[in-house]
Amino acid sequence: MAKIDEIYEGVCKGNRKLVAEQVQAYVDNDGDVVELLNDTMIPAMRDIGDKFSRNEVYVPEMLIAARAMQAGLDIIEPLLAAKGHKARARVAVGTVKGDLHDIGKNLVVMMLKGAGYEVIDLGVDCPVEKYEEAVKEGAQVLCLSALLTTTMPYMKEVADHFKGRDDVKILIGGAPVTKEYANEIGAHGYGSDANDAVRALENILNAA
Amino acid sequence: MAKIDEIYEGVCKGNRKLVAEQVQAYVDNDGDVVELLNDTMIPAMRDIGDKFSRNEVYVPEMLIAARAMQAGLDIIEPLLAAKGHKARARVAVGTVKGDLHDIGKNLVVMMLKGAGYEVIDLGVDCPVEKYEEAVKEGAQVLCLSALLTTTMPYMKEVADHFKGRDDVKILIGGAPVTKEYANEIGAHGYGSDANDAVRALENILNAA
Amino acid sequence: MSKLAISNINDFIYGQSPQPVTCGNGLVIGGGRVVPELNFTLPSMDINEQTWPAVRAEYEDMIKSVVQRAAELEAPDLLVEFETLPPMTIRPDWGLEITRLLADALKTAADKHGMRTALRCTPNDTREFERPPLMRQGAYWDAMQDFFARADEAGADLLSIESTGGKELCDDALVNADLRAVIFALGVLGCRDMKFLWAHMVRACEGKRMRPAGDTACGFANTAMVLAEKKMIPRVFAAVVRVVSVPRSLVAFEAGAVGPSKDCAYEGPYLKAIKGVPISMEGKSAACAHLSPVGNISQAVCDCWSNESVQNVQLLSGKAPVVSVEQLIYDCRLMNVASASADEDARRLRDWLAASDATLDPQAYVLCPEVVLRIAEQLADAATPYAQTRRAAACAIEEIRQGYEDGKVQLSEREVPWLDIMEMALEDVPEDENALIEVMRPEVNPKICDLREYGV
Amino acid sequence: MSKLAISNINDFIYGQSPQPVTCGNGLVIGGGRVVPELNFTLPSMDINEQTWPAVRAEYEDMIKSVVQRAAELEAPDLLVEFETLPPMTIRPDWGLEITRLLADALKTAADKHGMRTALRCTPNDTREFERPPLMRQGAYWDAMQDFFARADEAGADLLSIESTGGKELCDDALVNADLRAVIFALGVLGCRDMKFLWAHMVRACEGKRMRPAGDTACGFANTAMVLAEKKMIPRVFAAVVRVVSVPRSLVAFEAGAVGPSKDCAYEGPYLKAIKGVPISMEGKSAACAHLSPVGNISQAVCDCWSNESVQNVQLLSGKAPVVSVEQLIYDCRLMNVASASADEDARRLRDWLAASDATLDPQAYVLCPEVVLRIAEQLADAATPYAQTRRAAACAIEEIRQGYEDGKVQLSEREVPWLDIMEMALEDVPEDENALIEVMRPEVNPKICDLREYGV
Ligand SMILES: [Zn+2]
Ligand SMILES: [Zn+2]
Ligand SMILES: [Zn+2]
Repeated sequence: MAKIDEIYEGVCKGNRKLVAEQVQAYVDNDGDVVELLNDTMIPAMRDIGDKFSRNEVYVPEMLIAARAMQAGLDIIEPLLAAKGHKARARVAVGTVKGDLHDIGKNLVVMMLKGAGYEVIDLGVDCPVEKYEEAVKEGAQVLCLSALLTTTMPYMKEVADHFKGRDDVKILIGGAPVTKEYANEIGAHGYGSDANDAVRALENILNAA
Repeated sequence: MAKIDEIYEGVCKGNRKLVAEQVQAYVDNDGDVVELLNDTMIPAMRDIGDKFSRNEVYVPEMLIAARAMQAGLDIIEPLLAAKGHKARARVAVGTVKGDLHDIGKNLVVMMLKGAGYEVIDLGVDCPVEKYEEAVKEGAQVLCLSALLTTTMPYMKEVADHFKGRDDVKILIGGAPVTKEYANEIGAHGYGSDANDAVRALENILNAA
Repeated sequence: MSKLAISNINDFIYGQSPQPVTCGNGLVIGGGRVVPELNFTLPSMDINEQTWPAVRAEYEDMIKSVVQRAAELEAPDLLVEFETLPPMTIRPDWGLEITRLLADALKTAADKHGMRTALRCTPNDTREFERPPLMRQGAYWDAMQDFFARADEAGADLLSIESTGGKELCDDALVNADLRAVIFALGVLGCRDMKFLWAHMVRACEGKRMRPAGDTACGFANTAMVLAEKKMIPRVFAAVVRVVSVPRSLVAFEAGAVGPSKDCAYEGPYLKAIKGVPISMEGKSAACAHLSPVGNISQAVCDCWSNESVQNVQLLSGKAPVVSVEQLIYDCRLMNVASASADEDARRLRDWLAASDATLDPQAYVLCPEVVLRIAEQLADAATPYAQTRRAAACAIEEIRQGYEDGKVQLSEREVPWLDIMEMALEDVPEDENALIEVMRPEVNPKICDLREYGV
Repeated sequence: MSKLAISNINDFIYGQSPQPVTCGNGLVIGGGRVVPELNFTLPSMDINEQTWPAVRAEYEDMIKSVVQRAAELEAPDLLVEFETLPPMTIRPDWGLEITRLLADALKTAADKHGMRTALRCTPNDTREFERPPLMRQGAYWDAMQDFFARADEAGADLLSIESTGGKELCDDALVNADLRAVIFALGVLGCRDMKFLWAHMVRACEGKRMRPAGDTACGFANTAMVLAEKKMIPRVFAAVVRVVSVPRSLVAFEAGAVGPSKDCAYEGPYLKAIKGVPISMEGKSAACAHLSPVGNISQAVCDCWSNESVQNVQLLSGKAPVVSVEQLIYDCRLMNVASASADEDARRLRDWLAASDATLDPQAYVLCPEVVLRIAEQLADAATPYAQTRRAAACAIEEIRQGYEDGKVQLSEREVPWLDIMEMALEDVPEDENALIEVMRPEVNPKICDLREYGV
């Protein structure tokens, strides 16, 4: 018999082995994988994300949790697909052209995956064409990251490119980026850190 | 017999009494007042202005010179008018709306008068209407001054108001104002200090 | 016996004043530790009904980020100054709304981080917004009084102002380097207006939590300093104007102000020596607001250490107010570590700060602790603010001349003759205040200045 | 006998180094006086053919206004750093054109004002602009070499770089707080690339006026510091990374660099102790560029004092580079006044600067002069850069633990367990460098990092 509580705890504590074992047991027991995902695994990641926002855990701990979560996802994903379950949304994440910083971008990718989104990782140094491709692949929201004041203006170019297209929302973040800048360039959301990006994304999708 | 050299020196040294005496002697002797103005008095003021720009004299010394110059002008102005002599140009100077600083503005007025211009002093806290009035009174160039970053944007409003009107040129200056800002708002000139304003005005008029 | 509150150079130290002020959430000023005083202001933006939510949001952002950084750096003390912008003084509801917002945030910070915090509230002296200014009547003055009356309720812990009585004549006096006119503006008009204004401000604090803090001769002596930095007037002239401004700023304390004086009042050391009140000063860490020749020496005997003011603009590291608070906190750490080591060490650091600047500029030289004490002694002895003002000019000229002769302060060649020029000008300033008034009266343009507004 | 260049704490003082560097127009670094080092950069703007005249104009404006302010403040010394922007390294003609412009302006300043000036030129390490980076070949590296070769002719007095070898693995190692991976990135890859790169840079200076100055572990240890400031990783981890970066930065000096090290190399005090080279540091006066927990202690043994970098944006008082130069000059005045008074006084000020920050943060604590000397002694004894790196981690953990137990540095509750976590991680780092390489090799993603580019 699988222990739901142990899966939750296992994700929070980043116990990969435990999560894999218990998820397997749950699946073997014909448990509802959609329920497991939505009611246990995603809340566990949200829990750890909130702890990070409250300065109770560090990023490495969050990363370990994400890897434990992934170990569970690897098991249930084929079953979810078979059941026709869809991710909450498909989003693309990339650092903008001229900027090679990926620390922040990688964290956002990880947190969004942990929150149940399907994430396309566009990498760094992304020109507008790369974001356009992602949209063609079904991305509903584009998450733009920049660490340099010199590359930040490129966010505006991307935002301008997609202006007036209702099917594409823009979410931006990064050290020099501010909420005001997001408003100024007409982005639909702003995330002050990786966990905040999840919240901002939810707001965008709820508003849509 | 009037001594031209003494008039020049008298202006530079700010010797009001000497200038008045010698100018009167010159006039009594049927000297050419246009020549006196253009070849002696204005060059003397330019000399003192340049000395200020080279940090060789202080503003108080420049002000004393201007008052000495004025003592001479008081004598020759009626004669100049009778001869149909016209000032080099008519210009208006004012600190923009919301800004009550007049130190810089007063210096500009003084230097422009000393350089032979007819100056309309609009005072401080000038709305666009006041500049418009000055134009109706024949001002060809409007000199805008601002000391506050908060009032500087009003310069753009004035510049925008007169945009496309070939008969009006805008010259700006003041502590927070930069050459780049002048370019940005489409002003025709920028003066970094009171003496530089004279140079900038000459450039504008020569270009016109 | 000396009439000074501090007459021994050994007792003239930063962070310590004979009359410490306790305010806000347990913050003690002048009680042993130098306190960072942060001031911030809006980036370039309009203030009107439409933009008001954005204005509020800027202040919320500023106080939040500043408090957070101060907490991260474990600053034990934080004084925040809210200098209103004119629309917020003309319409007190606006200024007081921001006051409340900031006071609440500082209270929360005190509760959450154990930080000792306080809010200085500095409405503008909007009376100068018309010519001639109405100093004792009219809509501007009414709104100011309304602001004073309600500031305590809105959460202000200290009430200050940069008052402007006499400034309408002083600007011209400065560019003309006309010492007599400066003395008239500061020693006659300025002192009278201070007496009038501060009586009202002290009364507004009576029976309340809010304390009447202090004023500054910013519009006078700092204007002179800026003009000297731009090489428009001699540095020796600006140095003399600084000392000449002391009696005017003292009037607030005669009227009941308790300190700390305003940060931009570089005349502060004189106020501290004479009245024993704590003072706020600014220098190198206020370079964002104005350059100065007194970046270190201004620190020598400060009780609060301020950045003067900074707009909420983005720098490479973060918003400018956060940058300022970090710099102030580090400056204060150094001073407080030295004084915690020993009073002797505080004096050492004080003397190095003073020696850093004193020889290079007469404006720095007149802030030397020992020069301050010598001149202050003379001022404390004068019978009236006017007599003090006149004496301040004489003492300053004399001290600078002596310092120059002794090689303690350098003067450029073209500065030196101005000592004689000022001395001669001073000979034309009568001992009798009324005599000066009658000399000046016909020279005053009634469109610029209405002497009746000063009771003259 | 100690292998350190400075082994006695009494000789470990700001402004003085055993191997002073004379450069540029008579500027001496480490010869007794701390020198302000100013860095400035463009406001947000594109760099291309069209904007090039505007780019030039910005640099002309910056150098002119900075030199003017330094002259007004009678600064005896001024070091300017020109850190190129990537387009100016990729196209060396551009970067060298600005180098010439700045060098000429500094020469003029020296002639006109008798100021001792020099120009540090810091091209970017553009090799990191692709993944995996090509460290020893390709267009980026070719352009860098071209830049090095022509920088002297263009007027550069000092050649520096913020090199990035190993950074492509270190970023991930940092966010995972993976000490073993950090040691691999810095101690194996970083050290090897430094040896390769600095051989080229030293050769580019041979027989020329230009001196090879130094490097910085900015991309590693400062990234860790920023992550710790954002509370993303533990401060104790960032503190250990700082010390772990020392052997890597030392390699430049083994290869012939003479100093001053780069301003953002907070590992500088270690470099100074071990090799006796002068160092540049930055702290509170670089808050415009980044916040830090080492605002004062970074000053303690500096030879140049820098603002890191500031954009040419307008502040209330003037352009930001002018504000920075003013702050640096005042900071330097204070240090130099104290040391001119007596070596004993320089040590006093040094100790107050250190005591200001040391107890509050482990990253500050590992910069304490006495801690630096203790750890440096251990490092100087190790046989290879790798052995030094491994030992650096062990020493740093041990020193922080001891300091914490002795109450010399405070750690928050959630920091403490990380000392054990790091110690355990270190047990998995083999003594033999090749053993670590073989452990790490399968974990390296060849799309991110090509080990052959490091000769591994
Ligand atoms: Zn002020
Ligand atoms: Zn760096
Ligand atoms: Zn740098």
